[in-house]
Amino acid sequence: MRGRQQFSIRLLQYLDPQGKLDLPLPEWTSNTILLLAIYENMVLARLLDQKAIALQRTGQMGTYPSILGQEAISVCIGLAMAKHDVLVPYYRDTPAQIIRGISLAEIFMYWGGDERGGNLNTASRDLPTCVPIATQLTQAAGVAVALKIKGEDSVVVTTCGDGATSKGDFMEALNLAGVWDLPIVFVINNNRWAISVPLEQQTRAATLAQKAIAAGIEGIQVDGNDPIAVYDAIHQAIERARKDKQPTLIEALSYRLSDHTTADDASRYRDADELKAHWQEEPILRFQQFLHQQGLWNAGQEKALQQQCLQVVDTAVDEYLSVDAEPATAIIDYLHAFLPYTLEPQRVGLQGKEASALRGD
Amino acid sequence: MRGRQQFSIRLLQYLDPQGKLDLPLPEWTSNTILLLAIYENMVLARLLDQKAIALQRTGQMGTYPSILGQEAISVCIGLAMAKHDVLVPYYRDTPAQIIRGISLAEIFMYWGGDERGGNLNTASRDLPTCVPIATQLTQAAGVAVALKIKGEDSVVVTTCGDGATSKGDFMEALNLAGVWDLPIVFVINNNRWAISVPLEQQTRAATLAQKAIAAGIEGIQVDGNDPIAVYDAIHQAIERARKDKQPTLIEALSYRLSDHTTADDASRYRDADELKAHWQEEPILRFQQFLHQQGLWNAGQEKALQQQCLQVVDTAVDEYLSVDAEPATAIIDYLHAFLPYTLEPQRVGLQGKEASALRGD
Amino acid sequence: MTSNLSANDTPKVDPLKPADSSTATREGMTKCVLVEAINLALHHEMARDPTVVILGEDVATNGGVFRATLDLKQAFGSERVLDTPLAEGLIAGLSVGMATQGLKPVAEIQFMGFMFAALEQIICHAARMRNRTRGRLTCPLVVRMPFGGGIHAPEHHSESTEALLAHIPGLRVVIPSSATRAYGLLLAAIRDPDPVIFLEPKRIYRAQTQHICDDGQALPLDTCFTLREGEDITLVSWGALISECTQVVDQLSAQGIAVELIDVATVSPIDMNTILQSVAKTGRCVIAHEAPKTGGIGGEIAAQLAEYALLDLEAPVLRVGGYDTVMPYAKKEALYLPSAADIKAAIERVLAFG
Amino acid sequence: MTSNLSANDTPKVDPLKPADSSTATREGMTKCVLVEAINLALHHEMARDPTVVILGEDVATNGGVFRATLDLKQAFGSERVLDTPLAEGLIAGLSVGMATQGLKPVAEIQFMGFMFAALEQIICHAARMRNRTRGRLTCPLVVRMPFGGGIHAPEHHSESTEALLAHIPGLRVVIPSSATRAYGLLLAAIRDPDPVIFLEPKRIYRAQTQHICDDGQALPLDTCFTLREGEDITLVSWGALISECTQVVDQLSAQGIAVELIDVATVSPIDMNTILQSVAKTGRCVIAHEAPKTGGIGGEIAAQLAEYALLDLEAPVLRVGGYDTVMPYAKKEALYLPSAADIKAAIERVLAFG
Ligand SMILES: Cc1ncc(C[n+]2csc(CCOP(=O)(O)OP(=O)(O)O)c2C)c(N)n1
Ligand SMILES: Cc1ncc(C[n+]2csc(CCOP(=O)(O)OP(=O)(O)O)c2C)c(N)n1
Ligand SMILES: [Mg+2]
Ligand SMILES: [Mg+2]
Repeated sequence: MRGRQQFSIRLLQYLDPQGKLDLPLPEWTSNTILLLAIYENMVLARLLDQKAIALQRTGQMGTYPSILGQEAISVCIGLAMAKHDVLVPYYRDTPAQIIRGISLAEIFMYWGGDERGGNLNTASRDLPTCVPIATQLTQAAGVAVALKIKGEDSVVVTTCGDGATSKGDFMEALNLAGVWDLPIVFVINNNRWAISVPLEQQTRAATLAQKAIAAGIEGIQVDGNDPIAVYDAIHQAIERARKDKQPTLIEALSYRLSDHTTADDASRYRDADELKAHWQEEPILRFQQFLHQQGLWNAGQEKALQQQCLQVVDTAVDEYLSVDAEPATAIIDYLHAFLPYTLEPQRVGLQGKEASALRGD
Repeated sequence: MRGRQQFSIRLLQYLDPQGKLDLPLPEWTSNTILLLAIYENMVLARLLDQKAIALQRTGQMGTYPSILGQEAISVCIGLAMAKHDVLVPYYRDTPAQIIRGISLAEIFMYWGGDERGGNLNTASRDLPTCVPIATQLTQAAGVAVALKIKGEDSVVVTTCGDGATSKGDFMEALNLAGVWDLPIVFVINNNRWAISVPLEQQTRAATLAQKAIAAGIEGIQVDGNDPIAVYDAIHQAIERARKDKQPTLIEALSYRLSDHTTADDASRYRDADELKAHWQEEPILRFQQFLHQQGLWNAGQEKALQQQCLQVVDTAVDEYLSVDAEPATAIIDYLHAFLPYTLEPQRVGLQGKEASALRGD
Repeated sequence: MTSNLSANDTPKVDPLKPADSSTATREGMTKCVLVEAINLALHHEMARDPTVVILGEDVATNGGVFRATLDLKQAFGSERVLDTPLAEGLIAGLSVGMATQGLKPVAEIQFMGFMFAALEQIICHAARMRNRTRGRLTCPLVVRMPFGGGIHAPEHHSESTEALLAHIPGLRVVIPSSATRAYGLLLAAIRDPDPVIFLEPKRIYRAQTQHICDDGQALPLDTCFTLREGEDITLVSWGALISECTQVVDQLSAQGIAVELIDVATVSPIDMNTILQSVAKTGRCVIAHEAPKTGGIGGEIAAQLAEYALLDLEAPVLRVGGYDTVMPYAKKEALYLPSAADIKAAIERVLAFG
Repeated sequence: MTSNLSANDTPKVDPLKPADSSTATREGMTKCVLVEAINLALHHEMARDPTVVILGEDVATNGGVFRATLDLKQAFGSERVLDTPLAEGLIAGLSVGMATQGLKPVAEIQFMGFMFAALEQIICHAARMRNRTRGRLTCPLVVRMPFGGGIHAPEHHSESTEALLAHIPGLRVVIPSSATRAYGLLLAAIRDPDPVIFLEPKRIYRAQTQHICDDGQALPLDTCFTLREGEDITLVSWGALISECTQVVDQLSAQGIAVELIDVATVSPIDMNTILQSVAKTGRCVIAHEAPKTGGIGGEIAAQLAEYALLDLEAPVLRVGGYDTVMPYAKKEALYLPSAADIKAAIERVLAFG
């Protein structure tokens, strides 16, 4: 009864910050449609992001969390998942949600303070955006349990931020995924900040991926601004989950180039030089350079894409801004399948209040 | 930006199950008084345990959690700590509490359903027994923060069971201890069961010590039935905490030879052979054999010790059984430093109820 | 005058909630105490509905520390009866996730005193999933928890904090007070398409045997049960205290005082119509619960009386509750818990008024 | 008739709680909005008492997402102003541990909607440590949380769940409704030797400027503040709604109706004497709060009126509360929150009664 257990965590990167290859490309990259889809979705995500911020600044949208600089992670999740898989997102997963069929207008509605933005009826059984940090992770484990019990070959992909890894639920979910052999992929969007708290104040662990060791599951770090590495890792983890019913923790290293949300001012706590340095590593330019180098992209395509995306976004904005208000009774109507009779008088009272609903707008 | 992080966890054992030496003895073992103190306290703990169960079986005590077979861990904690250190125990730490000056009668009172058993006024600032699993661990971190802020060179020792490592608080406390460089030692009493749930259903991690890796702190496994290994590891961890303000996680491998508590019947879920096998590894006989081999112990000493311990326990039982009932108003008197005036009528009502207090006895 | 309802104390069924037309056939009567009735209901529903899944600490191999889930693992396998790691937040989060995907998790929190780590999931997610997704995803889960004092258990094992849950929109909170009602209400809770907290008065887990017909008939939720009819005063309670209340009603009945005894049963939402109708008749009301009096559910009921029945009230509404202090340990718990004498004294004070 | 209290709305001080005899000298008046008054009190108390320590998410470098802890790190160093990792249960557990060792932690939970993970520590430990150790260890901590709706924030940022905390024996729950009271009550909360939950109505964080004398004078806890005296009806409220209530009182005053406006301030324990005395005078009462009406603290107050003031009541006690549903998102929050018109309508109904 003596000895020593060994563990290790590796870091995966294919493209360096200039879009140059560090490693030979994995086989799946011969699918150029996929490569272009990654790029196009990142561009769409960024334009959507800019628009959401503009809407917020002009009073047409609520507090909004930008994903500037972290597009690769969520885009690759969206593209690597099968339609019948289940996404359990956090609040910086708009790109994946769009790929999974959720309309941009719904996303605007959610952040615009309209519950119908959480209906996501095109997303059949994906969970909605989750605000209370880390609480989505044990739910995701529950989804995975359900898929397993039902004998499906679907898997769950769930995400969280670096700050979320400090909250107990994170570890509870990871631990369960290990001991119950769940078909689930956990992706940490490590953007190095949790509002004003930098990663160094969140944990002393050298990597967040090593938290997997505590649960006895596989953990890996990837360069989260390198779409090849991100897609590769997620794709493999999804395959492991599907075939071997084994969980994986992926730490995707990225950086929050924006403020935490539109309600935040990062210049209060964050060094301008640090921000500047990280602009050199952001995924969209990097991937554009790579595609150029591979002869898969040119300026004309870029221009067309930008125009197309802008149009998609503008159409969504129109839809968002012109949608009819929900009736006042909606605040009660979805509480239960069967309204308790005790709530009927309140519902009746609301019908009269229809007009004053506008007070808050 | 590539590479691989390496981690390892080692297991420490000096005495094999027959009390034979596996490794050369560490230097501190030349302190024979300490060696004998370890033994004597283990024997006292076991006799106390037997008595508590007997009291419960005869209706003179409430539900009680036995520590049968796990005495080495808590005894070594008690002996390795300095008086001015702070113990934040869980409910199987009676032996450490006794060493730290808490009277046996108080311990009986606590499990007998009398709040005065949590007063522990001899324990100055140790925290009381903690029932909600794992909640003591973040409190222990808070105690360590306080010691650090106050500039003391005291350290905190806190404990939990193997089941407790699945609860989020466990990881939250570990993570904080790492990132804030706290003078704290976490000891897991891994008795392989959490009521009816065996360790294999609690986690897939090969060791519980490796949970330290998730927090970026030092973790080590020890044979928890080998008092030399346990004391050695705790002693060193306390020194690290004191000198370097560095936390350690110690997983002490032991076995719950008893039912979970007097309210439990382990034969419902646990194999008799497994239990039998673990009786071969229990710490008291093992250590007795070691002391014999070292020429430090003989049958006469054993007999005297048994008698002395029995007497201590019996005296405590007498004290426990003869203590006056607390006045009825005590259920309100310790709620606040200053009783809100709204509670005064309730307090007055209680004075009248003095007699009926006996109803529940 | 006091009159008993029918033997198995089934109330008039709420027209809003027609009795479930289960396909199970009548299988004769079973003698059950309350906790066995819960076990019977779980067996029934797991057999009837393959989406029902049990999870919690010690629920599978051990059958639950109170044996509420006895033999379910043997009957339905370890895929549908799951011993979880020790983490209440996890149990609740898993249940939410499972419920959104078409399963019906019935989770056990071993004691109500350990529910706090589960509240974030229950309050922020279970209670909101239907509303948040405008009906796309739902959370048909049940969280069972033994609660209340009186079994001489250690710290944290004896609290009654139902008022915390009852204040949360989107949750139903149900408390049976007999084996029969435990069986029927638990079936209803599992079949309800929304989250239901099912609080089990462990003090009376084995107090009384009833004959139960395991026919899968659910009792209605959102409905008070009038256990005794009477014209002189209304006594409102729930859970284990119904035993003391029944004693008191019997004692007073012998003295010619007719107490109408109402078991609230679903403490959220509360069927106030039944209570208001009763008070309209009796003009007097006492409410009894184990939880600390201040901020307890008794306050909500009394407040609604003050709002909707002021002119009916011939006397102040008295509440008999626990003291506003931490639940004492075993030696003093009887002192803390409202007794039959306390309830009787309150009734007598109210009757003597004016 | 309506009469104002003194300009800085300090009430008659409760004799049970003599004003704190701080050694700080008068330093002139500072113009403050509510959140600045909180910041001022924190600065004052950290300077006065070296055992006060601030902890929470984003409280140090960033000064809190609402700037309540602005510049404290600069003034008192990073050992006494601590940015914690992201875990509310941890923040609460740390605070309990620190408090038992002679520190006075003032923890911030960023929004009340994220308090649930902290409840296990607050309810099972903070509220019980003194009782559990029969006075040996104590828990003099403060947990500050912004709460309530009206700032168009995302989901989970606008709830009012004070009733959950108010039902827990051993906790004090305090809610200021002006800058002056925020300053004085926060000082009192920090100086209190027991745990205090301090809920900050964020909708009025910057609503109104008051002149505050930073003299370290605490206001009494466990005491209602009578903000307007009047004989016709008693209006009871707390937190941000006090603004709407004040508007209504002024409107009605112009119509010759004298409303007595009571700010409960400490919602647990509630100073019912002040409320009962007022209702004894006015015979009528309306209670207004943002939380869902059912199971809210308004129910407890109304219940006590039904118990102790039944004969004084000339009309039913009406409660104006939020709907019994999940707090809606920004677009509908104004619909959810009680408005001045709602409060006025309730008062008019009560006045019209009988
Ligand atoms: C339980 C909980 N606590 C606090 C918050 C407030 N809050 C929102 S985002 C955030 C930081 C999250 O950081 P991280 O997990 O790194 O994600 P990021 O926003 O950086 O993507 C905090 C503290 C919350 N939403 N939920
Ligand atoms: C939060 C919480 N959940 C559940 C329980 C009930 N309970 C008491 S002990 C126990 C098992 C603990 O197992 P472990 O941590 O291994 O400690 P051991 O008792 O084996 O020493 C459980 C589930 C509790 N006390 N607290
Ligand atoms: Mg982050
Ligand atoms: Mg164990």
